[in-house]
Amino acid sequence: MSQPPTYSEQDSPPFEEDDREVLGLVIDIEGFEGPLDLLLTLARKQKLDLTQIEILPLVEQYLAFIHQAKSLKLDVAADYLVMAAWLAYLKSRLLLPPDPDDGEEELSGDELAALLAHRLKRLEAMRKASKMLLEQPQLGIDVFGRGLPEGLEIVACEGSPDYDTTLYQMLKAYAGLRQIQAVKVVTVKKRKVWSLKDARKKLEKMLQMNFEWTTIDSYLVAYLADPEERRTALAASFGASLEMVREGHAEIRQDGSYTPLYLRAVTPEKSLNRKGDA
Amino acid sequence: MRDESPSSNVTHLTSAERIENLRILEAVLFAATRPMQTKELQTYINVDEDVGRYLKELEGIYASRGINLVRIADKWVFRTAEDLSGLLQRQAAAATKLSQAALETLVIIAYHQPATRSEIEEIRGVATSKGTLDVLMEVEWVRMRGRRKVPGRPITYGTTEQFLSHFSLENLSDLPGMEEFKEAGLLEGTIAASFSMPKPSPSGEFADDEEPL
Amino acid sequence: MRDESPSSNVTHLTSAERIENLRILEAVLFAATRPMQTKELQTYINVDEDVGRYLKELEGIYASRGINLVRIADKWVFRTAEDLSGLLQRQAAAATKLSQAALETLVIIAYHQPATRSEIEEIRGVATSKGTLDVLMEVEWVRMRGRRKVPGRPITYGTTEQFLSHFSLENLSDLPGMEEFKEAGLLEGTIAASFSMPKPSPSGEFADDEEPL
Repeated sequence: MSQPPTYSEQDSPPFEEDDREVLGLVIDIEGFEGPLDLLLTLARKQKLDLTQIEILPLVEQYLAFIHQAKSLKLDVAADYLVMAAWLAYLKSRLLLPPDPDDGEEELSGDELAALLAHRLKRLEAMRKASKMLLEQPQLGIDVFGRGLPEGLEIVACEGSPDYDTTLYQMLKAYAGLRQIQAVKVVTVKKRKVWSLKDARKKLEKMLQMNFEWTTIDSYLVAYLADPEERRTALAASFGASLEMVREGHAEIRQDGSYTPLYLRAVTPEKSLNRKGDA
Repeated sequence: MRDESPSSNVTHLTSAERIENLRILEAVLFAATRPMQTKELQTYINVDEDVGRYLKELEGIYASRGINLVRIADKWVFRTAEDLSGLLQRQAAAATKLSQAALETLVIIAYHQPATRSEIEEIRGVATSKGTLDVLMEVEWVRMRGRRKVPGRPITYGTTEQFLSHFSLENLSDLPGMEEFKEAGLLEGTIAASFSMPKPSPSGEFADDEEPL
Repeated sequence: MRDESPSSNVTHLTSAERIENLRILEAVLFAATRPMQTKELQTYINVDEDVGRYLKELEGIYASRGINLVRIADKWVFRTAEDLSGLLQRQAAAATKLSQAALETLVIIAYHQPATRSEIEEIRGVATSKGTLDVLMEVEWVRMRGRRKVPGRPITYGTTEQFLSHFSLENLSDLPGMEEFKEAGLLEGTIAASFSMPKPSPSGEFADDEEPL
């Protein structure tokens, strides 16, 4: 059980009717209608008879799947990660002995697993229902009404006509009218943003040969006047300065919380010494 | 039960295939959206079979029924039996669709009531013809509520009880709100912060700036 | 000539009047542009006669034919026989192409109605994307039914008569697999044993915890 399941195309049982590639090289989160759908597909792979699903192996498979997707640096949508976190929690509940201190309201691991199994079966049932519904004879495809109905001759009587307008038609008309006012195209003004690289370039230039402790603010004084630029300049420079310190090109000092940060260049000899020390 | 019922026009056909051919032609003629040529109908059954004979047989089967299979210039079509045409006439209220203009006017009145004609026009962006409001008042979905307390004292319109019951609404406040429009996909895109949907004022009372007719 | 031709399905009726009633109903149903209510059909024949019995009889007469009389939500309509489907299929009669998400949403609404949006999402495990419900309402298969009597009074969705008509269902209990799913407890909620989702209730009535919009 501790061994994460491995997958290959050879040993995967054939899908009932689902030709989506689950694992193997193609990992396509896009192909799934959400995490529950992915779980269901994995469960189907495990067993066609969903009444017999084993939750723990299924949890392992899901976690392995997400892990693999992440290691391939694919963007995994947040809801898949939320499900992964929940499954990890479920797994711990299933593996650890029940805590006697747990309140009565707290569901046991087995109960949680049963709920998950129920949700999967229910989704599966609706999938099955979708297929069965499409097999029903459909009007205009399988069965037809009278092609040329003569219509019943209606002699309009006194009084108002009978309008068969629906609520939806009315709401749709309203939305159509007001949509124009409702929707605004928002253009976000491009903000001035210093990248770490920009900041480092500027900082390096200014720091050159400056071996005295000087506050970061004074290095950046030319840029801090503009309130729009101030924040990004400070943030990026701070990041860049840490990087330079790490590489041994600069030293940084702060005397206490919220006090100014001081920065100075490291002399070449010092730098060499430091390297020797290390 | 179905098989027991003797259907003499069909039973003299010996083979199941012949019955099937009659069924097919019956269905094709029924579903056709125009009168069908004999040769077109032939394509629905086996080439070796004479479609003409089957059509003659169907003609016979339906001759005494409420609908007849008739032939017009070598085209076949089902028609209501002529002698019944008088009986099919009914006095009934014609079911029709509201015009788009009436639909828009109605829903603006519903949400923005009390609404004056110029307010309706402002939202629709076009002038409201007199007929539009008349139609809505004739079906008794819209009524004159009162007058707005502004120069000219324009008439304010609102919806009626009949309006609520036609759309199975208990109260005006049950009309879907902005969130529900979005939820149902009726409003799409980024909704401007300034956008709002009004809360309809109940039709029993007068709004602050409204007075009786 | 018409009276001479033997038509056994009708001839076992003793009175000419009964035959006439069948002919009238047949003609009305053929000519109608939409499914007809039993009570509407009653208006075409003598008030003393039970239109239901005649309709049952017509249903029997046509059961083995190429066209059948079918009942959908207590309305009657002639349709081509289901088994002829393959022979009649028109060139891809523009089957309303629904996305997988829309189809699933439709099915969940059909089997669980009245269903709120959050209930649909709970079952599918994903948020309903914009346009899904809108598409279903646009084709008139889904409608806003009412509101659930819980905090926030969410809108409940249900299917329409057009939905039944399109899928040749007489009523909701004819949905395929309905009994099986119900017995397996798959149409209930998961939150806790005490929390159960409402059973599908006929779209005309309101569930206990539902009220008009």
